[in-house]
Amino acid sequence: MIEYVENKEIIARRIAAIFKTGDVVNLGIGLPTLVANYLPEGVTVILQSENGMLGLGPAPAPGEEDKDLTNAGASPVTILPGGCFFDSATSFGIIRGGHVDYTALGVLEVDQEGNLANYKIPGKMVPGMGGAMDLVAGSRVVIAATTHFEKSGASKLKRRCSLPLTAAKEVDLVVTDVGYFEVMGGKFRLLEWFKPYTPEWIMERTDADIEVMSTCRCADFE
Amino acid sequence: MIEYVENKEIIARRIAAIFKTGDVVNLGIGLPTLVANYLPEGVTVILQSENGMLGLGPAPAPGEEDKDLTNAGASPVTILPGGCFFDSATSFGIIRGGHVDYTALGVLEVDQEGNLANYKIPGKMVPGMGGAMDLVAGSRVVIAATTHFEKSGASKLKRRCSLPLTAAKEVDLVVTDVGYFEVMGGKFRLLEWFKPYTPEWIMERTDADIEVMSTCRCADFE
Amino acid sequence: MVQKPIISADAAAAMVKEGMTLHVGGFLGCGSPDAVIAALAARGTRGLTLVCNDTAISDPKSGRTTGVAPLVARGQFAKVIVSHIGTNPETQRQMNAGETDVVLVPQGTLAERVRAAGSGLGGVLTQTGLGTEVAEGKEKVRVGDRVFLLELPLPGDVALIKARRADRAGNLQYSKTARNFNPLMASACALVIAEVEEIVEIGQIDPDQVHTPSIFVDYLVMAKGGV
Amino acid sequence: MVQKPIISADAAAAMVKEGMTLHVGGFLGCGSPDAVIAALAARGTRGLTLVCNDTAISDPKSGRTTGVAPLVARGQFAKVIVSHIGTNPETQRQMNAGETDVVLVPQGTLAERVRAAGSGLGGVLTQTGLGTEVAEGKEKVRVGDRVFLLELPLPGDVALIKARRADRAGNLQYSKTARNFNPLMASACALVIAEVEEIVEIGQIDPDQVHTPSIFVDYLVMAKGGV
Repeated sequence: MIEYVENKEIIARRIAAIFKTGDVVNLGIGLPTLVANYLPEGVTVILQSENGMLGLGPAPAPGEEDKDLTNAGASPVTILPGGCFFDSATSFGIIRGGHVDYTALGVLEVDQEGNLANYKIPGKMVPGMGGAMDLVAGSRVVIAATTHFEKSGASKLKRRCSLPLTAAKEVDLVVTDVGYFEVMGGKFRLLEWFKPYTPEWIMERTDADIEVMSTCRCADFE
Repeated sequence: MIEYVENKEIIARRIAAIFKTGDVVNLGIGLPTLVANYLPEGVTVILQSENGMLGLGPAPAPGEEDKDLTNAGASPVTILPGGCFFDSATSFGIIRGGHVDYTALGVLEVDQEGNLANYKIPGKMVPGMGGAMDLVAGSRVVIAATTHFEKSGASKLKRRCSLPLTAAKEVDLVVTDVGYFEVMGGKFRLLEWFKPYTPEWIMERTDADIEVMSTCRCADFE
Repeated sequence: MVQKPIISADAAAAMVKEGMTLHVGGFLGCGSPDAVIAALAARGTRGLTLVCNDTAISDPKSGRTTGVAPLVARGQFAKVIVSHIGTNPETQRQMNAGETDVVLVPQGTLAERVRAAGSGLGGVLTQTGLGTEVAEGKEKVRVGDRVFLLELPLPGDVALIKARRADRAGNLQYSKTARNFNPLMASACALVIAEVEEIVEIGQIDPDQVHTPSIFVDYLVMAKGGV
Repeated sequence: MVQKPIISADAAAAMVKEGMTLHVGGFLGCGSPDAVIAALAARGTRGLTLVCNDTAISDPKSGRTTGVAPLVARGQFAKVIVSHIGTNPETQRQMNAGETDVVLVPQGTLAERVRAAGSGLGGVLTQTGLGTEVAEGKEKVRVGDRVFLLELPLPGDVALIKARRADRAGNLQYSKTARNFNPLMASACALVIAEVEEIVEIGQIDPDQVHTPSIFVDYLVMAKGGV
């Protein structure tokens, strides 16, 4: 009997392994931000922050914060050499114009059509979409980063999103803490399962169509 | 008997007297460029050049030309203190967005509806509109600057333009070497006549509807 | 070059009249004109429509606010047009209570709509928001085999912006991510008030390095602690 | 930060293939990538579509040319999409002889169409050109009581641009009015080659003062006489 244990680190590590040197990447607030900590040695990606910078660096040392230098979540950050700043129209020109290779962002629900809901729970929580709608519509590859299950035990991968959508049919990849999926042909195609889970275990507990690819393999992050 | 003598200086001087301090002005290539030489003492206007600058200054001294600093006619120019440079999208954002108070430009024909033709004589000369269409459509006030007559003796102020239009119904003021007109209500309204001409003389020789305003006065540039 | 008047934060705030549409720079408070906002909060001018990236941060526990949050707290906005209200629970409360009309706009669309207002465009076509609530009631335009949303300009009466540095003519330079929506807001409003940390003489800013040209700026206000 | 390859003008010109759409920066030759243009003229690649402000200057008396004029002289363009050909009589001759297809676009509309291509917009609405030949055959969109022309994006295969300075990552700074269309062209093409007068180390350009971010630039070429 396999027991599910939420594990955000695995999600961040698997996403980090997707990128190659030179990729321009936008990491959403929350879970996706962790991805920056797991970029493989020798891989240099360029992080974009939609509030107006390229070359996003790590958080500053305590006392070194600059009131004029924050990320899209208002946290103090730094800029790496070779980075630059620009206004919001340019920032979203970069995003909408397809100049961002990957965007990784958190989800409330993601479905097998590639629909994504992450900005609103009617009557309960309406934070607003911020830059998410543009990022999902504009980035070359959209990665949904999410724990596989809600606290209630329901899977966040759905047949059909029930919450208001952030974007329709734009999600390309889904990385959870049990596996790595590609969204194609109206299905979640399982590319990797993460130890100790199995494809059967994942399919049983996910209320969506999952196809296990012939090339599907087990990835061990222990 | 009054004889017509072409006089570009009068046109430039009359236009220069229209502006007040702080106005943002674009002067077209050719005749309108002369306007800069006649700005009254104490009036500080800000000249915009559509190739990407504000604060256009006079031509540089011989030998002081900068290959990277030209006006929209490719002539070497200078920049005044407090001026700045920007790209073509910003330049036309300024123009189209109504941030240019006055544009003065040359004409082939201008008519009593405010139509302007200055970019094309089919089968003969097709230089292209450059920035003229945006300038005429976008500027707050459009001043047509032209000698009153062609070499042939025909007036350049028409009932109806016969050449392809640069813009429809956008001309506000017309300054020629015989008078100063406002275009309104489908007529040229004569605001000033220039010595030695008279309103009667102007109306006789101009194939268009001209209304002499009750406030119309004689201006003497001798 | 013409010099721009340097006025007090309160004189600036007095130019904002009841019912006006107010564009405010800043991103969750980073790059906000805090002195003018404080003066406007003190005046209490009401019935305003806000165009801003967000309603900034209001922390109910610590009482800490950033950006336009003091204006939200005093109920000075009848309507807010923003991309994000998630860090200001008071905006959410006012929305749920029907006290404030909240219009959520995708951030990139908001930027283009403000830019369109400033640059004389009648609208722009974007795919952002297609298939979502954002598309409801909006005109769709087909170009070839693709469908786009028509998004319309968002002009304003007064822009309150924040820059690092101005020269006396009003040319502006911003600092780092405090730039964000500030240059856009400056282009889209009838009256533009720039709060700055430093005012230098004309000629001291490299003309290749001006972020907002002087002609967009009507008044300068010194930020608190500025020089 | 990733460094960008520094290649010869000829290697850059070799990336431009027959039939491609080529966006070239410069305004009547001011801010044109002259070394790459000379190399492309030497190669003689034909059937190109040009997107540029103008076809630059060609003086039949002195033989002096600027900007893209050498490419025009060799008949390398099947089509040019520009705002102005008045200073290049050879373009007019080719147009009248039916050798080159000339599409005239208002300068501000050209700028927005290139920008739209670079920033993922499906088009923009403008009043420029209404009631003129420019409006013929184009879709009109009514917004409220105003009518606008729908102008569509102009993307390209290769952009040849010119900057004053690059760092090794490809961040660019332009000089004075040599900026013009260069930043726009850089945003709108699949491949971007920047000719520069100076290449400095990464970190030597102030990140607040970058005109074109490095991610838009694929290759760097040294201008003749550059350092």
